[in-house]
Amino acid sequence: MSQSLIPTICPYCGVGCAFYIVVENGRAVGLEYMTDHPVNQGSLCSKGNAALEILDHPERLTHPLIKAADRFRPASWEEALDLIGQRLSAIRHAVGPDALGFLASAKCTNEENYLFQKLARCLGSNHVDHCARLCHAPTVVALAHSLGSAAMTNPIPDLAESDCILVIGSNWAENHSPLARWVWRAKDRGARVIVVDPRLTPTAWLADLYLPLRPGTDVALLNGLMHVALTEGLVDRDFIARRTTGFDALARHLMAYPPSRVSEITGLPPAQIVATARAYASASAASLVYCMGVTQHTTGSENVLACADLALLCGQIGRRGAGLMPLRGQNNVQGACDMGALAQFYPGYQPVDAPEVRDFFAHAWGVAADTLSLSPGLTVVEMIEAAAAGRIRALYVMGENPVLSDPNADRVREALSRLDLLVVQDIFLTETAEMADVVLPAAAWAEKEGSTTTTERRVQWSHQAVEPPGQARPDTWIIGQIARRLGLTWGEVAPPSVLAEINRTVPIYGGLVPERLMAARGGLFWPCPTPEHPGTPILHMERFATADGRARLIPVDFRPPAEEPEERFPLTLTTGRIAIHYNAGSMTRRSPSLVTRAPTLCVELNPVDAAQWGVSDGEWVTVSTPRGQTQARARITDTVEAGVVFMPFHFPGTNRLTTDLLDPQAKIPEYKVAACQIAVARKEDEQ
Amino acid sequence: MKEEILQRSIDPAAQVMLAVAEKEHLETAWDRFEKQQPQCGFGELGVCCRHCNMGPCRIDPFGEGPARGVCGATADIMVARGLLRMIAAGAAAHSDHARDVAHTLKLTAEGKGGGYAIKDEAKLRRLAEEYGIPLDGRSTQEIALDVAHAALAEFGQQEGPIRFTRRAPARRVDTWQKLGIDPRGIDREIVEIMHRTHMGVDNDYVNLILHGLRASLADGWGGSMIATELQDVLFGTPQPVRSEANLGVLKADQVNIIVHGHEPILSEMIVAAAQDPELVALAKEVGAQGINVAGICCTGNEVLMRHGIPVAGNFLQQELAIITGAVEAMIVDVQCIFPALADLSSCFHTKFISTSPKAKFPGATHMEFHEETAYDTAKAIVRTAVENYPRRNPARVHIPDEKSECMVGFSVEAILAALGGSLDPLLGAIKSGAIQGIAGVVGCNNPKVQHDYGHINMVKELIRNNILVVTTGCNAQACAKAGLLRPEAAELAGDGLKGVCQALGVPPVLHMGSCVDISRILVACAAIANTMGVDISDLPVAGAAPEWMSEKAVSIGAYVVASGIFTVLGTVPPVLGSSNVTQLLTAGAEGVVGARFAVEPDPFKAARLIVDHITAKRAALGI
Amino acid sequence: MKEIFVRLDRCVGCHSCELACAVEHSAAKSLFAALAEAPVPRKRLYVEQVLTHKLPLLCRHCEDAPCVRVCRTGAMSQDAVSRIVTHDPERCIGCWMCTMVCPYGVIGRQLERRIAVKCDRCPDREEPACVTACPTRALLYMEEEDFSERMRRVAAAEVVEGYGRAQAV
Amino acid sequence: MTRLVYVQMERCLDCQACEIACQREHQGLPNIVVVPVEDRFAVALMCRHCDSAPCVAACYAGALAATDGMVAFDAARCTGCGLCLVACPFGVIQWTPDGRSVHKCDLCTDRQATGREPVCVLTCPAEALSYEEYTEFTRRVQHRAVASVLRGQEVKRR
Repeated sequence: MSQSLIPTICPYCGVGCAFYIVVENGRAVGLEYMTDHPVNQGSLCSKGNAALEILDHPERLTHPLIKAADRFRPASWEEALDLIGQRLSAIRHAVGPDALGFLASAKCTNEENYLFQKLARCLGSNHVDHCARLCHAPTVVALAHSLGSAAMTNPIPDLAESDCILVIGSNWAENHSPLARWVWRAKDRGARVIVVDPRLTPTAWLADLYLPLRPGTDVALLNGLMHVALTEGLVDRDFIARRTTGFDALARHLMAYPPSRVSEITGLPPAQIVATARAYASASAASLVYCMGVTQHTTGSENVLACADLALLCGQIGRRGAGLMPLRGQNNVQGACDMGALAQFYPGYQPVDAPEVRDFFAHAWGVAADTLSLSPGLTVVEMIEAAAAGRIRALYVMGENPVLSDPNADRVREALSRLDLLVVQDIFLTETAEMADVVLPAAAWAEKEGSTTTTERRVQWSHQAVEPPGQARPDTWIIGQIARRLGLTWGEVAPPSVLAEINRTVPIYGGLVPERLMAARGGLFWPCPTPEHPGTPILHMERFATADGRARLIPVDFRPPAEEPEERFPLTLTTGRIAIHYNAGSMTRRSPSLVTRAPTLCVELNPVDAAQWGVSDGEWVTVSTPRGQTQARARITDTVEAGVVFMPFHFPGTNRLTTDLLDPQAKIPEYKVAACQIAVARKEDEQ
Repeated sequence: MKEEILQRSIDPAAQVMLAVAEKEHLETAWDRFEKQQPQCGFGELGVCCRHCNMGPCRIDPFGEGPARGVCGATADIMVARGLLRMIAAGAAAHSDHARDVAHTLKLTAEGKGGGYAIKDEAKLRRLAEEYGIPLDGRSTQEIALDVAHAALAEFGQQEGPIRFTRRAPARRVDTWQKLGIDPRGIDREIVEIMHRTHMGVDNDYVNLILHGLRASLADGWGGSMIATELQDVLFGTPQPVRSEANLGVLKADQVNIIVHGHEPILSEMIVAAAQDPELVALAKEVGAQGINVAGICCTGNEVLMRHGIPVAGNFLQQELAIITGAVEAMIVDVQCIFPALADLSSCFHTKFISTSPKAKFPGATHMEFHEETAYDTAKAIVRTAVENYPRRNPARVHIPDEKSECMVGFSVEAILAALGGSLDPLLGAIKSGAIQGIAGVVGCNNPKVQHDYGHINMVKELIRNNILVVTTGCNAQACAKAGLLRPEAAELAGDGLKGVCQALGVPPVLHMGSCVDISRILVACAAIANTMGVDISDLPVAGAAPEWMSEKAVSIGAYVVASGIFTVLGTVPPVLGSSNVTQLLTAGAEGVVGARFAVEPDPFKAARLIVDHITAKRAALGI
Repeated sequence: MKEIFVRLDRCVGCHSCELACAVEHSAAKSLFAALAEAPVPRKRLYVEQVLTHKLPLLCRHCEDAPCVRVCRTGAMSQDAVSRIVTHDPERCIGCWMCTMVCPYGVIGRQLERRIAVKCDRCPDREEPACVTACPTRALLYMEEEDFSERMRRVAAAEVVEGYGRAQAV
Repeated sequence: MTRLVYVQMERCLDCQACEIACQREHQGLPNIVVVPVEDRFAVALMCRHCDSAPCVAACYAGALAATDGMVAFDAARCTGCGLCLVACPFGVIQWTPDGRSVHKCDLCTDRQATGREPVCVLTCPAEALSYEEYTEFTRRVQHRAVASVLRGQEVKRR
């Protein structure tokens, strides 16, 4: 019985932890830690430890399913693929390419996403988007505007070099756990950690200073911090002069945000605002870590701009230990964005509405230029709306679960039900797949190979360890088969050859050639334009990625959240993740060791609110918003302020409550703020 | 006055002066010793190494911390290397002293010695014979020159043997040769210690310790013995003479000059110059009744032994002498001189005069002394002292009354003479049991031990047990002050020893000289062993250093043990950090060189160890 | 109540306090004799160095001490009057909880067993052995008020000096 | 000297990775438990392998034995009496699901045989757990203490 250790990259979050799968007789029999990996150094969070539980899971999809009379029947690949080919062609010819929608996946590899968007675009549709829209679209929009490049500027281990770590709207202790070691190492050296979050999360446990701001008031706080830094002379005048434009306008603008006013808006004592500003601005190297607490707002783009302004104003960017660090969620959300699985971008963030870009890709893909659309496509939420309105007639979903992950879930269900064709390609029969006309069984991460890009722009190769179950197939194969049936002649679509094409069409990936990437333990950082280039761990060291090399300081004003508590919905609902589960939960809710630790949806509420609504701990309650209602178990805790309730979004239900109001620039919904009410559930409502 | 001040010494004169020092806030070695408390345990245990600049390295003696230095040196290596460097320094001190004596003999033979003469021609001839230098028809000068050259050659010599090592019994020499520790040249062995203890050379503690013994033998049977023998040639072989000891020898109405240090080359001339009529007249002129020279430390022993010049005290009394306020000049040469004397003498009118180009002291008046102009320089120094007399402040003069009579000067030759020219009476007394054995009690003072307490009590205990004590150095001066060097002290001895002493009219404690003169003890032991046809290690003899402090004492201890003599130390050498080295020195050595060290701070218990040892040796000899 | 204060700028890293501590906690209370004892006497304070700074770390006898709080067997206890935290080896089961919560890492172990050993402030001495042993007087054993007063005097002197300099300018 | 799993309690962020890793390594039975306290703190508890272990004293069947610096459990000898559960001061000896025997931390003995560390230590993202000698652990704590004291001192000097 020979065992082999196959290196792999964790399929969960964007940290990109590596480990080994112990393979015996073609089966994954165990997990071993990779202690020499530069980021996780062997460590894994709870989910990573349970990752193998989904490989041999009994609920895995093992053959294509076709729905007939509201029931699925197994089908052969030929039948399913032919059906999809025919239906897509028919809709395309009948209604036009704009009737086709494509949801790519941040869980899939770079090669898969590249092929997927290539399929959409070659069919003439730019309606290709994915869940990045729901997490870091504001980062993509705002940082591209401000810094010229929308990604985390420094590697995660750089945190250990910081003297001050300002965390805004990130609960990395639960969601990106391996950061903990790097933050602790900084703390061991004496760094100050400041955590800004309406909830006292485990991340806040290690904070030297914890700022429980009111949900949705981030811009006010950030402006206030800049105000203090500016008035106390803590800004980096030299950096501002050499590396930025727009200082004067920003400085004038900031005068409107003295700590006293910011205190009123945020509910934070002025002294905390001043202390935070001083600690961040005067540190010899400070990092600003943010996540969806910043982005998932109708003001998400403004929040991100304010973060960038603060970092620029204090010169805390472009050095070791000084970085702007948006933590990406999914294991390949960065890569899916890089690969152009975004409505407005071709691979490498090249705009779809630029004719020369269109021509380049038409040439590269061997299609006529006028096949490719010049108008930016619809984003995730917009596609759902378009489906509801009948403008999108067919939706091809690869590894996403919009029924759970998109806001206002009841409307999503309704919209999907109106489609002429819903194709879902996944590893489990998700809530979305259940609504599909055709379900295609995909290979899980360890059953295929390909590259993924971590939150820190680290591109890593993941090797195939085992064969997919039953007739499940790698996504590249499936996409290639569909493309063939739609008349596209792509030739071989194996991951290495797709990566080779990416090398040619995506400049920042130019040097990440397959042989090099497969051999590079710990991967390589993009931009990496040539095979000789060492990669770029830290961005913006000499110049920013803007045309003139300078960063833009852009003033932003505080706007209150779109939905504020009112009489009928007196509480503020905010959502997020917990340590045990991952996003829509299609994997973690099927992982026995995880789901037994957190089997049901909970709602956290403050004892004051619990008393007011007569809720006791562990009791089932109904949470409702203007959009819908759901049941959850009450968890009474003072880690949320009175007036705020928190729900994780891993279970069906939560996103029935959230609002689909969007940030106008980034089109991200405001998951983090909704007005709600709670009531003890009536017996008959209990689940 | 604080009781603890009195506890510093058992010497009443010292106690008086300590009281004065306390009253006048004058700092002494005891005060500084207190300020050093607690002393570094790593140093005490010998587990601190500064031999290279990767360090300093220390080993945690309790095993919790580091067990090795940066280079990997263990406690065994550190302790052995440290001990060897102490031996090197001690052997170097004695031998460099000897080199100067040989050089003086050479200058004298060449007629360049400014005032020196050959006082013991018979000894010169005996030495010349030993060196194989022809005597027939040659002048004293010619012979002296050859002897001087032969002696000087032994320092830089690369191949052995060192001549006087062959005075040892053949079995002893055989042992040394078998162990590979028969010394080859005096300087060579010292240099080799420095080499071997350099970082990364010899790291086998046994190999290191063996070489330490070799270097120490080059001292005891080389450097020290050459110094003793040639000093006898130049200044006369000591013969019994009576004198006085302790601070009471200073005179209130005379110019008091103290000679302090270790070499007789200077002090001989000072003694002569002090009798120069011109200077005596000058003394009278300045209002003094005369010029009084007294000694401290071994230079004091040298002039005491040869001229009966009184001794003002031992090592720890050097500061107390100045505090009497009655010392016009403290004249020093080399070794055991406190640099503190400069500051202290500046509190008085006392001139602190350094003389050796090798030993300068900040704050001292330096009047450099060279053999070629010895007498003239000595006169100038004495003149300085005399001229200083009027500056004495009589109100600050506190000369204790205490002084004791003593009979000193028991060179081997003198002892033989006292025995009627043969060792037989002594051997007879030993065989009969009247004298149980012989103990050489030597060494320094050390403020870790109550001043003279270790010396006096051990010696008294030994003679009470019928063990004849031979003494040198600071122990000899302690015994002198305590009256143990008087023939009448025989009363304190056991009946057997008392009888022998009374029959011969000698004290039970025989003063054999300065610390280089421990070589006389070696010669005596060798002679006894040869007479009895046994090895030195078979003899009922022992060594002791109850209050030792200097590196010279480490070298002495090493050569005494390497010569086969059981030795008891009264203060703990810095070796306990290595149980292996400790074990080797206190037990293992017995099987190698036939003798070992013991450490026992309590003089009574230490004396018991010696008595037991001697009893055992007697039993082994069947006597 | 007297406390052991550390003057942070004074430690030269000689480890004398450590040796003195081990010796004080030996049966013989003498360095030379202690070496041969079994169990080997253990020190209870630790000279550590970070960058160029050397510092003796010893039990601060914290009020509401974490080590006492976590001890499940009552081996670790704080005297109600003196506030000294002491450890009873008879009750110690060697679970190391105290070690893991001590903010200073100064709960040691007896080598032969997994039993904690810690500073007991030298109950047999007027002044703790480490304080006596320190050649640079980096360790001081005094009343808190006295130490503070001492610090105040230094601070006052600095203020006066600074004022003088300001006047000179 | 033997190594032991040390826990720096302030570092634990309640991610439960150690529980799941341990569970996977021990056929579904986790021997380490992360206990959250007041939603502000969490403590990873596992067998402390006590020197004078109460469980060993309580076990009349000889199933628990203190050897080589650890408390080893021999399931074959266990009678399932449960006295060790009662004796354990930390509640880290647990019933097996069938209630017939107990399970407890074995310091991943099988892994150690091939030179691999216990899984809880390897997996902990926050480096709250470490498997090391006593002196290594305290030395690190001491170094951090010195560093923090010196930082205070430097602030004072500034």
